[in-house]
Amino acid sequence: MNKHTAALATPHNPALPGALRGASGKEIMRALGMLPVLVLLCIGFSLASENFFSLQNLSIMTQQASINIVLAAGMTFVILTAGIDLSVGSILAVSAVAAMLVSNIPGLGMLGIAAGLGCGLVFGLINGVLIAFLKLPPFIVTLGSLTAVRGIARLLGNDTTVFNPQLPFAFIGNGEVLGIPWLVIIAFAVVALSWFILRRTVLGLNIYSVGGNPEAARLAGIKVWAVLLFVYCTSGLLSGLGGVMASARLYAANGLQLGASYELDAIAAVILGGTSFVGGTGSILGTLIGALIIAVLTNGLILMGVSDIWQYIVKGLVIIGAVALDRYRRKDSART
Amino acid sequence: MNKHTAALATPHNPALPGALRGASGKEIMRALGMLPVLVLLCIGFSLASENFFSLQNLSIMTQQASINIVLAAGMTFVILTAGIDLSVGSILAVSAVAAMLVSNIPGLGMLGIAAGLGCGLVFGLINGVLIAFLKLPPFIVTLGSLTAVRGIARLLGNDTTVFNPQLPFAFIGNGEVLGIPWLVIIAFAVVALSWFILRRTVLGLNIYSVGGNPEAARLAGIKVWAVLLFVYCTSGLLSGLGGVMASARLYAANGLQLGASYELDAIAAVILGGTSFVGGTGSILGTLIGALIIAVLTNGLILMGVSDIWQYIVKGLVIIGAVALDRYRRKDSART
Amino acid sequence: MHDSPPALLELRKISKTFPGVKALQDVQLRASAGRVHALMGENGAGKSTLMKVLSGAYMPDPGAEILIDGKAVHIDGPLAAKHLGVSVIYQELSLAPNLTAAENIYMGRALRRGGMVDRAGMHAACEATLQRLGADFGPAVRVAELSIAQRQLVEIARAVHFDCRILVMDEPTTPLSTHETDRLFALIRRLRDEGLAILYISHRMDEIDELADEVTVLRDGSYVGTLSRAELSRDRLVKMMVGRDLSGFYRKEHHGQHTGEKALTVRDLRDGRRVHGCSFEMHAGEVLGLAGLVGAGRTELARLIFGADPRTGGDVSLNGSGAVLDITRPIDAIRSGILYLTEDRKGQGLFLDLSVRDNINVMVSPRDAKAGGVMDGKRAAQRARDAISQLSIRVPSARVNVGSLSGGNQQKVLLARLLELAPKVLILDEPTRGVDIGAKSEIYRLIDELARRGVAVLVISSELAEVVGICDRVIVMREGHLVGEVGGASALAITQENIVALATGAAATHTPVLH
Amino acid sequence: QQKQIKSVGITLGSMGNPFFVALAKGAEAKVKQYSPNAKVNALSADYDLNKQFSQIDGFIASGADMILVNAVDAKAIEPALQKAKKAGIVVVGVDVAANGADATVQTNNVQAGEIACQFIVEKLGGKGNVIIQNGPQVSAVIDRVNGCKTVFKKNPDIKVLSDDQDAKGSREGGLNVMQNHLTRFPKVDAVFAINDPQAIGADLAAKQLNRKNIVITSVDGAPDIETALKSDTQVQASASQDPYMIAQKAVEIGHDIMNGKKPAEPMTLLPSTLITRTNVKDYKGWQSPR
Ligand SMILES: Nc1ncnc2c1ncn2[C@@H]1O[C@H](COP(=O)(O)OP(=O)(O)OP(=O)(O)O)[C@@H](O)[C@H]1O
Ligand SMILES: Nc1ncnc2c1ncn2[C@@H]1O[C@H](COP(=O)(O)OP(=O)(O)OP(=O)(O)O)[C@@H](O)[C@H]1O
Ligand SMILES: O[C@@H]1[C@H](O)[C@H](O)OC[C@H]1O
Ligand SMILES: [Mg+2]
Ligand SMILES: [Mg+2]
Repeated sequence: MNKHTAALATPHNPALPGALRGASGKEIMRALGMLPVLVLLCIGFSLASENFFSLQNLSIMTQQASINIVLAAGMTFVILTAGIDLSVGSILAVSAVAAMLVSNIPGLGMLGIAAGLGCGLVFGLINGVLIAFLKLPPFIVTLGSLTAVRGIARLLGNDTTVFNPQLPFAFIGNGEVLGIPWLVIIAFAVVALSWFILRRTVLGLNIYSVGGNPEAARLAGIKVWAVLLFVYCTSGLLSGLGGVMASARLYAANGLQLGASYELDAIAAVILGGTSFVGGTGSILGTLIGALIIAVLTNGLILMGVSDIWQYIVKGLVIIGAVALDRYRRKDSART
Repeated sequence: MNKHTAALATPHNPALPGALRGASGKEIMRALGMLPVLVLLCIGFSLASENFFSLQNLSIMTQQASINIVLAAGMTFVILTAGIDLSVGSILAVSAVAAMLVSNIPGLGMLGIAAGLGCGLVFGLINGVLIAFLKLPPFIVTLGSLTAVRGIARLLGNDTTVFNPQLPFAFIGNGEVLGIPWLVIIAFAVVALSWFILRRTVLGLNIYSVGGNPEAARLAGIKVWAVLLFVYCTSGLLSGLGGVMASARLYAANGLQLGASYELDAIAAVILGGTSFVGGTGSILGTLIGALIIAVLTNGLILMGVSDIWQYIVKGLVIIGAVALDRYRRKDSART
Repeated sequence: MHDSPPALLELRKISKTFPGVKALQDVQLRASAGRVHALMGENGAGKSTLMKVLSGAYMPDPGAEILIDGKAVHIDGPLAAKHLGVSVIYQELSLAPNLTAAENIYMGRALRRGGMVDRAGMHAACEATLQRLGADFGPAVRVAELSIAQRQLVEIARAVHFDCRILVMDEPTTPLSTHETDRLFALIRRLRDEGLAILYISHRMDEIDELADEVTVLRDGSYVGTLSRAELSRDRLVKMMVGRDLSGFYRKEHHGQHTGEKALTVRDLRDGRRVHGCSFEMHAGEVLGLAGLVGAGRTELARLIFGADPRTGGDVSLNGSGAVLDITRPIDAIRSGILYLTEDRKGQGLFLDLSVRDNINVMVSPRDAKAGGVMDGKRAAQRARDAISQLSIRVPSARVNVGSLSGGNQQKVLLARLLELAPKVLILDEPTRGVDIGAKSEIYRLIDELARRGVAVLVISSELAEVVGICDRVIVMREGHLVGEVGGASALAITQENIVALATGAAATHTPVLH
Repeated sequence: QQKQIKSVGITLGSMGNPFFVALAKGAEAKVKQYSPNAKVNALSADYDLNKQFSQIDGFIASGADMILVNAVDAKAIEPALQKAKKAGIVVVGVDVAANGADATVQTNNVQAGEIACQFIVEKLGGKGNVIIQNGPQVSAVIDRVNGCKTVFKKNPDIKVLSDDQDAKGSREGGLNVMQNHLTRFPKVDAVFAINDPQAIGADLAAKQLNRKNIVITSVDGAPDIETALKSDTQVQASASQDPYMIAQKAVEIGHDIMNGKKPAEPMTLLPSTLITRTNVKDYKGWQSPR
């Protein structure tokens, strides 16, 4: 019975390199699925503009991508459990304001970082509690906090721009280590850590289990509520980190504007990267590639001097084109 | 067998009025589920401000709600099939610009309405084709068009505000019939028509079927692609109508600003109204109530002179509170 | 119950109330080590609910007593049950399709090394268990890529991989064919002999005959009684479950009445993957069986005929007129009068959130519609009422959601939907899967009735007794090929042995049915 | 040998506002006058500081030699401008102040606010309920509101009902905020809107609610306010600006700085005149050729 099925299942194939074990074949396929698009975009832009591959531009581009990468990493956790977090932009704003306010306290300036992170964590926790314990739908909960937290951010900042030209942690937004901007280092560290949690720890396995079949996970004794709490806290914490990064970059934070509609870019990165809204499938590497595609696109178009208007149009079309390409490509390789 | 079940199942209760036939019991429960919240809000605000129940205020409130009701009606169709349409705001903008441009052609001014509607339909059709035939994920497709269509709207309007002080169809935005604003009449007509389609036609049944179980729908001989095409076209068309309404209200249209982030309010209305993201369950009446809750909340808070900031905070909390209440209330009545 | 050994497990005064439904009322049960204790009852009797109370998935109403080894225990969650040695294979498969077999087996208790998941360790450990169960796949395969039968094995592996003293199996054979069922039974006997207490739920009488040491019967959420093996008789069981006698279980009254008029001819149908050139024909008024092991490709063949999957070759014609039908989508088949009942009623058949009325009417509604596609509400209600009374569907009203019905009644709703269209050819894929004995007998009556009205009925079933009991002729599939025929004009009589021989390839008769 | 302009980046509050469109056009025309092959890239920051930072980063990367910035936040923009200057780019603020810019060209916004509100005081005879319809908190808007407030303060019988609602600088925002104000306040005699789109929105709201005799004034002198001043609306006056001129001046000063000629004053203030229903026919407007 079904011998052919068994034979076809790639993960069982001994020919696969050892490095790929653990991650299933299909998933890697998906994660790397968008890589060609990214490469294509890079080639295209470097032909169109000699500046594209300049060190300076690469550094600017990755810096600009970094905040979205961090938010999208958190979003990956959430979407893997079939949830969504619309509040990341607002949490980013409130955390940035908190970080700025604390940074202005003489002598305690560096605590601004902790304030930003803590603030993000708290709001993530609130989302998590509402979703995990009160079992409210994630979309509504985080839509509610998108709105409410935005108000809190303005309230906290007294509805003006809070700034600090002598920001003690300005290095995060502007400094470099061996020529690599701190923002980029942080973003990649977040990706690496997320990858580790998702692929190497029991918690990660539980996240995939809950996303794949929450009822089965519950019956297997997994504390589904704990997993949900964790993912929303993570998303909140990383939004807080995003807030610290944004404020460090700007030396300022504004509760009204900062982070507005960032959730869309973060979600787009996750979905472009092949993580499914249904939950249970996807990977953080895919998200990284998704976020880079968005960043390259934005940067490249500006670099080419494409007008704002055409940037919108091209960006929209490329997003659609990328998934279409991916769908087409996958059609003639694997089933589903 | 199951005698106890039979005795308890509400829909069998002969006391239910005949008017509710056709809709299943659970659905009505859900649709009306938020009605108490709406009533509560109204009572609260009328106690807090004597102006709340003035005719003038009711007219303002419903006018302000009207565009969101129209968009949310389209969104209901889409979400019933387990899809999503993020592009409604952008389509609204491009349609408004188109309507304005055509309205400026001497002698052909009234054709502006047709231009707006047609424009909306075309972009809805494009979304629909990508989703129904290329089988791309609705979130990404409409995220792409959210972006691209926004660019097209700006392009079309030459990136400025197109205006027409002598707008031939200005009555839509400003006129009244027997004291009822046209905007409100249109919104209610859209709701009534949507209700009829969803509850009384074969197409409506097919929409629920595709949303509930797409594979079963296909095997039952339903043209799933046609249903998907229809819902995205409807959403596009209604966004176009929204564009006509918005431009008639403003005597002007601006491709960049108009309709920005309207999708969130529309989605919130649908979800507050009890339609599920999973597809297949929900109702247009629920959506109407959801949209009214949002409108009452916004209007009431302004009326009470609550500051902008606190409006955000309260609005967010009420949205969460409403679903929490609903969840709690339903817990001890029916099984999920 | 006099000769039963001391109880390993005792349940007393178990009640469970869901909002609006009293699913269990003061139920009791005693199971012993080294015994198979069967649990029977009609759809919705409360069997699964009782087992979910035992497994910690549901909390019983206050007052319940659970004793293991005579000691009162408190089961407040799935984990607590596991620690007490209770393992459950649920009726609805509960696996995460995105994970590997090993990850599923270890779900909730993953092996760790140095704080990290030890995937290699889990795979190695599962390899042995899977082999012991005779699985033909490895631990690293993603469950999404396994067939239903293979997934079932993963579930079983999950239950037996860890120390367990009480093993609950809720309708485990539903997705299995005879061959696999036999293997499962061998396994169950082995586990029993190793000293496990096995609680076994099934609607199939022959399985109970074969396995059970004692049987507890539930009806409408209440305890009816327990029979020991010695007291077991089919009639007695049926009476306990249904509360009345069932006579004339299998029906073949239509038999021999068909005119020989050809209804459907299938020629060299293939999909390039799992169906390799199948040809056969059916006659009006004939009940034709399609047998084979799970994975033989029966469902795939049916879906090809119906246009649900793309074909790479072959054709289908109606009425023997020779005119080839152009079927590329289900709607084409439906228009020609060929209808298909899916084997996966929840996944591919029903709209669980829609009412019984809508589910019954969804396919005829375009035909009934008034101008402009407006539904004919009166007619729809009438159709639903008629179907409910003709098929004895037990529902409080046509307006309740199908999702709230028991399995057997759901199956009848699905059948009713197809019958509204007055089919010429009806393909029924596992029509009685998970259906209780009363409902089964009604479905058989219905098939018989259809055949008498001249419908050509193709029955795909893994329950051989059923195939033998109701079919005029049976064709058998193996690994994508039609390998033989029993009954009808064939030399072989319709017996379970003959069918199994063909299905497993034990018989060397590679006689193609038609070319 | 003069240094040639090769590439200019412009980042503006919102392209939704005709004011900025005129400003962009003026800049482009002037740049082309200096060097016809220069690239001009005008972007909308949508009043989002982070977006504006990214746009400036982008200009730096693409090798711009001049940036015109309409700062979303006068003070907070500084680090970004420092970065640009470090890259050797000349930065000129337009329409609003910008810390760190080499020079700024803007309307005298305090004065604009003053004359628009003085007009209200005169129309009302020094007595009545007024609303200040606020906008995005950029320096130009803050200045106007301050100018307006000083005038109202001098008249004790003028009662300011509200001054803290952000109508987002747009027609739609003006309409919504005005509708809300009119619902809340049964008697409103005048409205000062911080720019023309908001004023037109406010007028539409009054019309939709059938409220008469409200004096509406604003700042800009945009083409649509000209129409409004000539037709049956409640808009009575607008303090003019000249975006085209602002941009031309800014490019000119930027070009001078590139060539080592610093302006005497870093801040260039262009005066504003009040356009009313009586003098509108003589107003040259933004679109007249120059
Ligand atoms: N989660 C639930 N909420 C409400 N009612 C439920 C729930 N689960 C089961 N029921 C009801 O409890 C009764 C018993 O159901 P159960 O699933 O235990 O039946 P069963 O004997 O296993 O039937 P089958 O043979 O069809 O599997 C049924 O009436 C069912 O509708
Ligand atoms: N390529 C495949 N890989 C994995 N599983 C598959 C594949 N194709 C089909 N299956 C699944 O394997 C199961 C058995 O296959 P199939 O349906 O062909 O057998 P069958 O003879 O109809 O058996 P039954 O009807 O008893 O399940 C089906 O549930 C089907 O969904
Ligand atoms: O000066 C600008 C102008 O008035 C515009 O209309 O709004 C924004 C202001 O910065
Ligand atoms: Mg059961
Ligand atoms: Mg099958």
